[in-house]
Parts: sequence; C-alpha cells; structure tokens
Amino acid sequence: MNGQQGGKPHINRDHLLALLTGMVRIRRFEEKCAELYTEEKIRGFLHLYIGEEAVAVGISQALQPDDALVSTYREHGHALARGIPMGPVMAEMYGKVTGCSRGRGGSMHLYDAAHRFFGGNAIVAGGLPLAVGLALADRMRGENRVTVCFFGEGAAAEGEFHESLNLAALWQLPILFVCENNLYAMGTALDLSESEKHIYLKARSYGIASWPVDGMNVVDVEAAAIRACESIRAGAGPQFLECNTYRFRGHSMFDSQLYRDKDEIELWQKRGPIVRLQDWMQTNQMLHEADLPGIERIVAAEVEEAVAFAEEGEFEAESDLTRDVYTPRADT
Amino acid sequence: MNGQQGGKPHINRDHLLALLTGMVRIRRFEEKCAELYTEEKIRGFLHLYIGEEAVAVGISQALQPDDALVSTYREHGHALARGIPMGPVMAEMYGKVTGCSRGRGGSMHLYDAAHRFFGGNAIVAGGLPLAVGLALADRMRGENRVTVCFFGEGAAAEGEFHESLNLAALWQLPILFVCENNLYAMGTALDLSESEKHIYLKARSYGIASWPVDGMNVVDVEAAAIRACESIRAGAGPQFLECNTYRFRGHSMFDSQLYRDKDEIELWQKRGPIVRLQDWMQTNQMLHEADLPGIERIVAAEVEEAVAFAEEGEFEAESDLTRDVYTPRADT
Amino acid sequence: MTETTYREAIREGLREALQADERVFLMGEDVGHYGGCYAVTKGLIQEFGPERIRDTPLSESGFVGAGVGAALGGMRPIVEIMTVNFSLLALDQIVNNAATIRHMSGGQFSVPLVIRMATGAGRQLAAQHSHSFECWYAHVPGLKVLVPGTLDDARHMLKMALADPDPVIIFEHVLLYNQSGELSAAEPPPMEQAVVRRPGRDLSLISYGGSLPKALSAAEQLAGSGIEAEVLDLRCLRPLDAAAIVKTVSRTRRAVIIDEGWRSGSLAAEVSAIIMEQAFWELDAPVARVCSDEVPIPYPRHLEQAALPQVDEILAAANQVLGRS
Amino acid sequence: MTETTYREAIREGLREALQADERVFLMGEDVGHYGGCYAVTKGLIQEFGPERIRDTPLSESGFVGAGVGAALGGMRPIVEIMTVNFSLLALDQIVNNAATIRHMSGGQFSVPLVIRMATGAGRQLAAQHSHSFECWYAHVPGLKVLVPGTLDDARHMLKMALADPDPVIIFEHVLLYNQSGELSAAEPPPMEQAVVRRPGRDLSLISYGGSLPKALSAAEQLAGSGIEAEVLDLRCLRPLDAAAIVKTVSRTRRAVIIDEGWRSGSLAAEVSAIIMEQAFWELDAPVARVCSDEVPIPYPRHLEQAALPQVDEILAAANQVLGRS
Ligand SMILES: Cc1ncc(C[n+]2csc(CCOP(=O)(O)OP(=O)(O)O)c2C)c(N)n1
Ligand SMILES: Cc1ncc(C[n+]2csc(CCOP(=O)(O)OP(=O)(O)O)c2C)c(N)n1
Ligand SMILES: [Mg+2]
Ligand SMILES: [Mg+2]
Repeated sequence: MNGQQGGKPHINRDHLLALLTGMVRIRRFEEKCAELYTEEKIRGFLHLYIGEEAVAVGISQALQPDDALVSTYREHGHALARGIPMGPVMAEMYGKVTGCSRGRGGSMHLYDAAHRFFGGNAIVAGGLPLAVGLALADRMRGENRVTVCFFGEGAAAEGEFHESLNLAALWQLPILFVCENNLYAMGTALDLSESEKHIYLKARSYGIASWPVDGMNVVDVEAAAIRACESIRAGAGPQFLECNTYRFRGHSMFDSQLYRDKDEIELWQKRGPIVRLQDWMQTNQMLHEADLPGIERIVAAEVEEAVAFAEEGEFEAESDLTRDVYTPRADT
Repeated sequence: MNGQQGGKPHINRDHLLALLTGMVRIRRFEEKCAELYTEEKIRGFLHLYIGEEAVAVGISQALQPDDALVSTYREHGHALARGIPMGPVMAEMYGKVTGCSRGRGGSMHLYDAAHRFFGGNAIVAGGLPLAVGLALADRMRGENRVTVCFFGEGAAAEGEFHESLNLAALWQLPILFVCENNLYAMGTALDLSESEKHIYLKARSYGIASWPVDGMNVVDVEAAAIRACESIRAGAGPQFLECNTYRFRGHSMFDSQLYRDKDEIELWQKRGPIVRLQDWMQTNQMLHEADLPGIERIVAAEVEEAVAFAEEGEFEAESDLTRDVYTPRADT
Repeated sequence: MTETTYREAIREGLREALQADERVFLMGEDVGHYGGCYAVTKGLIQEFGPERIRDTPLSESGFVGAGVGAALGGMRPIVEIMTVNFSLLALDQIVNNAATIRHMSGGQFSVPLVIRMATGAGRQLAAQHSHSFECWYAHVPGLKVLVPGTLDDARHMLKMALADPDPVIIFEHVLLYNQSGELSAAEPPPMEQAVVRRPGRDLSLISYGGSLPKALSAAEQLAGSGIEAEVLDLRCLRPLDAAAIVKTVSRTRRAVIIDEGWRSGSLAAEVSAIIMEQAFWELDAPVARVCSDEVPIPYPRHLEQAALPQVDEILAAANQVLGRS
Repeated sequence: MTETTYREAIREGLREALQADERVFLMGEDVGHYGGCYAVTKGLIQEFGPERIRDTPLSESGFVGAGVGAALGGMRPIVEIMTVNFSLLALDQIVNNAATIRHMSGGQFSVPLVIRMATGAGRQLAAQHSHSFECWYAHVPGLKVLVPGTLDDARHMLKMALADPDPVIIFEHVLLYNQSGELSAAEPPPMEQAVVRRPGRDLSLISYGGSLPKALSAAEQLAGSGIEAEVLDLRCLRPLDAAAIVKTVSRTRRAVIIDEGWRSGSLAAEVSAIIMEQAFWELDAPVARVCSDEVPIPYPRHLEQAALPQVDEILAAANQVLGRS
C-alpha cells in the first residue's frame, strides 16, 4: 500500500477507517440493490459499481463542497461518496418522488443540486462536453472550483471524448477527467476497442497532464486526486487520471458474461479494493478487531434506513407527468 | 529540394516536368474558376486549392488505378491530379448534366466512379469514416488496394476524425490519411483549434505511422506518399501524412480574410509549390527555356476546352429532378 | 410451421443472410462476444467468426460511416446501432452520406447498406433510452424505413432490405423481442406494402411496429362491443403506402393512428396529413392520433405507461371518432 | 424607425444581449476572427473580446454540450451552429442533455441555453448544405423552437429566448440575411404567439421563416385576382400556437401550409394534423401542403428552385383549395 507518493494523503487510522467505511457503504448499498432488482423493486438497467469503489471514494476525498461532478449510468458509488444521502438515492432506484431526481431517472440518472451532482448520463461519453461547459462557466465567472468527470474506458473511443479533451486542454479548463478503466465496455474488451490501450497516454496526446493510477488502491487514488485537484486549483489546467479497476459483476443485470472467464474475475476479486485496504491495515496494526463489525453494523443500519425511506416514499402523481418539461417562468 | 529521402522519387527531368505540369494544370483551372465565379457561371461555395497543389500532385504519384480516394469540398486539385478529365469537372462547376456528378453536386461534390473518386464531402471530417469503410471492404475482399483520404487540419478536432483513426489503427486497414494543414479552418487559426498543433503527432497517439511533410515541396510529398503506400500494400496498416501547406486565397469566395495578414500570405506565396519547383529545376539546369511556355500553352488549351465543354453541356431536365434518389431495381 | 420468437426470427434472418452471401457481414457494438445487447445476435460469432460478426468500439458515427464506405466498396454490411437513441450520434453519416450519395453523385454510386436498430420504450430505461425516432428517418429522401411488427416480418424483412440497392433502416421495437408465435409458410408481401392485419368496416386503426399489438388488442375489445375495426400495419414508413392508407380510410371513413413517437411532428401527423389530402371527402369524422405524451420518458413504470400510447386511449379515440364518446 | 437588414438586426440583438448581461457569451465556429460564416457576428469580437465571442474548434457535439454545461454552471451561453446541417453532429447533446435534464433531474436543473443556426436552401450549396430540419427540433419536448421571419423578430427574438429559462433554438433562414427594411417602434408579441402578417377572409396561408416572404408574395398575387388570403406566420414551431391556427382556418375555412422541409414528415404535416383534429368541421376543402420535393437538394439553380416551394406552387395549391383549379 503505497499511499505516500505525491499529494497529501492522510495515512492515519481514522482516515483509513473513513475510506474503508466509504467503500463498504457503496458495496453493501449495491448488494442490496441487486437483491431488490431480483425482487423487482428496482427495474430498468442497473449497473453495479462493485469492485470499483476505491475510485469514487478516493476521488471524492479531494473535492470541496462546491466542486461539480458529472458521471455515467454507473454512478451510485460517485453519488454516495459525494455525500448524497443514501435514502434519496435508494428512493430514486424505486422510482419514488422522494428520490433524488423525483424518481424520474432511476439508477442511471441520479441528480442532486445541493451536491452539484449533474447526473447520471446514460449516453456513453455524453457527459464529457457537459463537464467542459461547467468548467468553462467556472473559469469565466472566476470561481476556483473543480469539475470532476467520470467515464469508462469504452467512452474513450467516442468522438465526444476527443472533442471534450481538446476543448479542455485548448482552453485550459479546471476539470479532472477520471477514466475508470475496468477493461470492458459491456462485453467488448479494451483490446477490441482501442488501438492505444493506455487511456492516460491518449489524454497526454492532447497535452493534458495525465497518469495511470491503481484503481484498486483507494489511497493511491486519493493521493493522485489530491495532487491533480491542487494543480487544477493552482491554474494548471485539466488533469486526467486513468484508474485501473475491474467490475466484479456483469455490465448490467442482463449480462450473462460470455466474454470473460470466471478465473479472471476471481483474480481481480482477490485484489478487491475493500479486502486490500483491510489486509494492509491489518498487517500494519491499524485495524482493530471491533472495527469491521462496527462498520458493517453502521452501514447495514444505513442501508436498512435507506430501503425503509424508499419503501415509504410515494410515487409521483400521474398528473405531474409533464411537470418540469419546461421551467415555470417564475423560477428564474 | 531534397527529393531523395526515402521512397522512390523519380528525380529525372521528364518526371519533374510532369509534376510541374500537374500543378500548373490545377492552378490555371482554379484561376479560371475564380473568374467564372465572378461571372456567375459558377455559384454556391467555391473553395480554391491554390497554393496547395503540391499535395494533390505528389500524393497521386503513389496511386494505382484501382485505389480509392475520398476528399473534401476543396477537392478540385485531387480530382484533376487523379486523372478525372477537366471537362466534366468544369461542367460540374457549371451544374451541367455533362458534369462528373451530372451537375448535381457542383464544386463541393465531385464524384467519379471510373477513378474510384468518392467525393467531394462537404461535412468536415465526414469523409473519414467512409474511407475507413472502403478500406475495410478491401481488407475483407482481399484486395490489395489503398484508400487515400484527404482532409484539412480543422477536421482533426472533430469526433469523426478520432473515431476513424481509432478504427483504422485497430483494424489495421489499408488507408492513407492525408492531412492538408494549411493553418486555418475558415478563419480559425490552428492555435485556436488544437491543443496539440502537430497533427501528425495526434495520429501517432493511435499507433498510426505518421510523418510531417513539407507540403510545398511536391517531391517531398511524392516521396512520402510512395513510402507510405508501399507500407500499406505490404500490410503495415494505416499511414498518416501531415502535409504542411497554405492556401493563398480565401477560404471560399465569400471570405474577406480579416483573420490573417497580407504579409503572411506573401511570405507563403514566395515558397509556393510551383515557383519552388521551377526555381529548383532552373538552379539545377533541368528547366529549359521553352518548357514553361510550353506547359502554359498546353494547359491553357486544356482549360479552354474544358470551359467550352462546360458551356456546351446541357442542364439536366427538370423532370429528372428526383431521378437517382433511389436506385432503379434493375441496376443491381 | 415452427414456434419462434421475434428475437429468434431476426437471428434466423441474419444467419440466412450471412450464409447466402459472402459479402454480408454484421458490425456494431457488442454484436459479437457479448451476444448483442438484446441477445439477438447470440451465437453468431461462433458460427461466422469475428471478421463477419464484428464488434466495434463505441463510435457510432465512425462505424456507421464505415458501413457506408464498405457498401460503396462492394460489401453488403448490416450495421447494428444498439438502439435508436445512440443513432443520434450517427445521423450525419446516415443523412449526409448514406441517403445522399446516390443522388449527389449523379447516380454513379449506390449505398446498399442495412442498418438495424432497437427502438421504443416500455422497459423503464428512462429519458435517454426510450426514444422513437422512426419519423425522423422517414423524413429523409434516399432512405427506406422498415418497421417489422410481426414475426414474419422480423424473419423476412432483412432479406428484402439486403436485396434493395439503397440504404434501408430496420427498427425493432424492444418490447417485441420476446413475442412468440408461429411463422407462416408463405413469405410476407414486398416490404413497401402496408398490410391489413385485421379486416373491418367501421373504423381504421393505423399503426406499426411496437404499437401494432396495441392496435390489434384494441380492435379485439371493440369487436366485443360490436365495432369492427380494420387494423392497417404500415410496415414501411418510407416510402409510406399512401394507397393502402387511402383505401382503408375510404372503406371505413374513420381512422385512428397509433404511434409511439411524441405527438407533435410524429409519423402519425404525416399519416393524418395524407388522409387530409387524399381522402378528406371520404371522412365521416376527423382522424385522431394516439401518440406518446410530450415528455422525456420517465423511469417509474406508472409514469412511463402514462406517457406511452395505451389500449384504453385507443379505445377512447376510437369512440370519439365513432361519435360514441 | 431605422433602415436595417435581417443580418444587422440579429447582430444588434446579440450586441444588446452581451451588453445587458455579463453572463451572456457567444460561442461557435468562426464567430470571432472570421466574423461569422454569414457575417452576422462581424465586429463583435472587437467589441466584446475573444472570451465572450469565442471561436471554437470544429467539434459541434463538444461545444454545443459545453454550452449546455455552461448554462448549468450559471452562464447564459448563445451557441452558434454554423448551419442546421452541422447540427446533426450535435443532436445527442441537444436532445439527450439540453432538452432532457430539466425533467430528468426532477426539476432541479434548468438549461438556459440559446442555440442559433442558419437553415434552408436557395444559395446553391447542394445536398449537404441545404437542409431544413426545423421539424425535427420541433418534435422534441423540452426545447422551444423559434423561426424569425421578419426584421422585428430577428431583432427581438434573441432577447425573448434569453429570458426563457429553457433551451431555445433559433433558426435563421440563409435567404433572409440580406432582407432589408425598417424596424417597428413596438416590440413584437411574445415569442410563442403566431402572428397574422396579412389579414384575409378567403384562405389561410400558414408559413414561417424563409417561406414567409413567398407566402406573402403569393397573397399579393391572389389579391390581384380578388382572393384575400390571410397569412399566418407561425414564429414558434414548438410550442405551436394551435389556437391561432384554428382561428385563422375557422375564419377562412381553407388553408395551404408552406414549409421548406421535405414533404413527408414535415412540420406542415403537423399543422395539417392539428387542423384535422381541431378544425375539421370548419373546413370547406382539404388543407394542402407546399413543401420541398423529396430529393437531396441539387446544386444547379434550376433544379434547386424546382425542388423548393415556389410562389406559383402556392398559387396552384391555393386555387386547388379554393376549387378554382
Ligand atoms: C453512445 C452510446 N452507445 C452505446 C451505449 C450502450 N452502452 C451502455 S454502457 C456501454 C459500455 C460502456 O463501457 P465503459 O465506457 O467502459 O463503461 P463501463 O460500463 O465499463 O463502466 C455501452 C456500449 C450507450 N449507452 N451510449
Ligand atoms: C461539420 C462541419 N462543420 C462546419 C463546417 C463549415 N466549414 C466548412 S470548411 C470549414 C473549415 C475546415 O477547415 P480545414 O479542415 O482546415 O480545411 P480547409 O478548408 O482549410 O482546407 C468549416 C468550418 C462544415 N462544412 N462541416
Ligand atoms: Mg469499462
Ligand atoms: Mg485548413
């Protein structure tokens, strides 16, 4: 666990426990979602983040409350790590009006104005131009804020990736690109989708400062994120992190995973971000016996509450169907 | 004039005269077009290639009759260098049915099946995916042919550029990308459009073999094209040439050129591809006194004939307006 | 006659096409190793190999344009766009190249390209995955647009599309994939013909694709109350079979058009305008449309269903057109 | 009252907007140093500087999406897409983000974005530069679509669009830019209202944008033969002012719709369908459409003009609708 290199990682016990808790929260939340999916409480596409938690938790350590986030359809982890309360996130999955998007978006479209969380975009690479615009607004308004933009390695083949990276670099915008390279875009292995397999090198070709990061190591991610955000706030322009990670589950709940071996999955699971931090803390006497059960207990309670919150929520009235297609003029 | 480096340039007098003639043909043809435009014989957008002739003439030296070409709206030079007769090209500008696209396309949409000339594409970067597909067809059919794709440096910012380069590299397709970097996209200087100003380096970031070429030196272009096409025919996959050049005229006939200085234009005109080859040949005693007047005479006659051909042609009957929207079923 | 599903029927059509003509190949996101987003192409990569069942990177404009180029280059590509939602990223290639090159080149080049895509809502996939843009494609000269709404059409329209020398877009409604039944022995009529799926004299229900089952089920219910509705399946949205539309309306004198697109600017509007122009004097009542509400389709089932055309809305419209409301 | 052109009127609108609100900026290809593809933005970069008159690289999806993001981030961007033809490359951002985010986020975020683009044919720019896709945009819930057809609207609609909290698309027909005349003293009515440009009792000519002058000139000619045509300028294609359409048709009982879009699936079809639904019993004759022929617009002037709606076709349609043919 080499959390020290660069940046300002806090290697103390409390902080590591917080990171661990953050990852466990996402893991248990999503395991619950999978369950609820088979119970048909949650419908539509459900893309789980299980295995990739270190990225969301690591990156979010570097962010200030007024920074902005733009994410994908695989965004539960980003939303939770950002601090959107679990209840409204779960209620959103249920499609309840108490959801963070009034239930309109479901799993793929979490939004939260209070946390400057701009979705939940389900068009691959569609969020990147948005993030460029948010960063441009900050630059033009003189706000010293960061916009973080998450996307998968599959997005790197899209034209919108290219156009966005060029704009961000050309205009030196305050934006942190985070590529979550989990090796597959649905069932298409990176080998079949990119001539250049190192996405961070692609970013460098736009003149963007860019590094690979061990996305299974939350401390590494945190360190890289802190360093990158400091550079951005100092005016150094866009930064790019390729976080190498792996999803332990299928692409969505419909995936029969014909395209990869069980062995490969197991291998990666052994390097999973949660076990890895646990093991390291144990080895270094930083994990007390009661810690894990304690975390699990707290998280279980939170998940349970979130489910209760979701269950209790109402569905939006059918008469409100077309509400918010346009903004009432008084709002502005 | 360092025509020797790499490839197999033919540095003998006859060949150089042929290159010179090729460039003069394009120059005089287009000067005539500009005239005809002010006479309102030619309408719509007219994008002149004047100043860039070395690229078309140099590249075309490397091509076989069954190679394919995909070009842009600035394609008169490519069409003529490829061997499409001047008459039908001029008639196309006139919008006559004797034009190489029945007059339907005009200046921006020259097509010619006999020369495998696939347009004349007026959507910037829109021709690149097409070229990828033509090359893919050749690969799948086992044809050892090259597809040449021309575009400007402005196209490099478009998503379609990115998607196409990735596909070509990933699938190792027999395609020669030729970027004509004339420093401006309409009035937008390269500095304002690309974070990476060396387009050939962008191509390398996809793993494509790629070089900068002095696009004002026809022998350099020829040498680079021959080398690149040999590699492609040998199965080395896509190749990329960034030909550095300059357009002496405005973007189109509507351009008032507010965005650049007269001085800059004059500087480049001094390095113009035609004067440059002339000077070099003169210095090296390869240009006889009668050569230039001879070339000009032949070219003038050809241009005159082309104009006469265009003038004589009929306009397509209005009743044929919707002909060819669909293919008559018997055609296939 | 064999029991099959819409999904399998399409797969059979693909298999047959790949077997029949070496120049045919399939290209798109996850058509190969994954087996297709909607499992339509499952197993084909094992049978035909990765060259002909070609997984592409996420680059809709790139690979659709490559399909156009490959068609120009002598192949017979079938390009799958995972869903119509993502086709927005490829519209430039479809409109400016595929649809245009034949005419613009003065007839020198044809583009024998088939593009398949899933369309429609009903699976709670929310606002970015529930579009119905068939009408946009039907607006573009140079394209042909097929909307198989039955097993037979799912099975056979691909072959017809491949036999066509010009670009053909095939829309497969996501809710039809699991539909099962038996294939007819006979091949369906030419792809550009609308077909009466249920004869009737009192009223015409005009529909296509994913809405066709709803129209048929409304017709059943109307029959229960003594109303015989004729159901016309458009099958091909470009060119539209105006003659068939005029014929059914001239017989029944009343019509309801059912179309999952948003109402304003829908395909249904075009059908209505055609009736206005060519059968106005035959009408006993204004033609009605049942379309989707004008809202980005929301995720929760009750709101999604509220947004989409439903059988009870068809019945209400039918009753209104019949003057029974 | 000052003599001005449509081009200058738009430029004045831009200048006023940039002066009035610091958050307003203009972004697009060649809006700055070049002075705008159609010279609309000439001089603005000198006045407001390159940050606020921002030249972008050729990357329509990128900079339109950046406009959406900047709007979310508190700015009031005006994005220029050089022409509607190139907007095909940005449709994903317009449909899936700009139009959708408000509803999909449960009303948390609005996208106060204005997109301007040139549209239409008539300058011999051939098949890839002569589209009229207004009807596609008018199909999308979440968007508003303005089509200034007069100097006054050219001058004032931008301000109305910027005052609107949601994404507004403004289409400027390329043939209008050189139109000159005098501005009225009064501001035009709200942007969502259709306006009668010429009153009449015998027939309604319904049109918008670049076709409006043709409709007016047809009305002039009809007046010469004693027919008083009412000309309704739609002004806003989404939402459509159905009440105004019904009102004029109810008065005249006959209507011709003039629309430069290709006929099948045109905006005109929607207007016709609205009349069918809401004014059928008022009609004395079927409504007619005058649209573009269904062909990629060809380059030569005679063919281009043959493809586009013309005054004589409007007259023919009017006569037909009047039963005078
Ligand atoms: C433009 C577009 N094309 C296709 C899809 C369908 N799709 C959804 S996710 C996905 C794979 C994306 O892979 P990646 O970017 O690596 O992210 P991951 O799912 O691995 O996190 C695909 C093909 C889509 N949503 N948008
Ligand atoms: C997608 C698209 N956007 C914008 C335009 C308008 N346009 C035509 S040419 C051009 C400049 C292209 O510059 P470059 O690629 O460098 O080629 P050059 O004209 O310099 O040869 C622009 C902006 C277009 N035709 N297509
Ligand atoms: Mg991935
Ligand atoms: Mg250029």
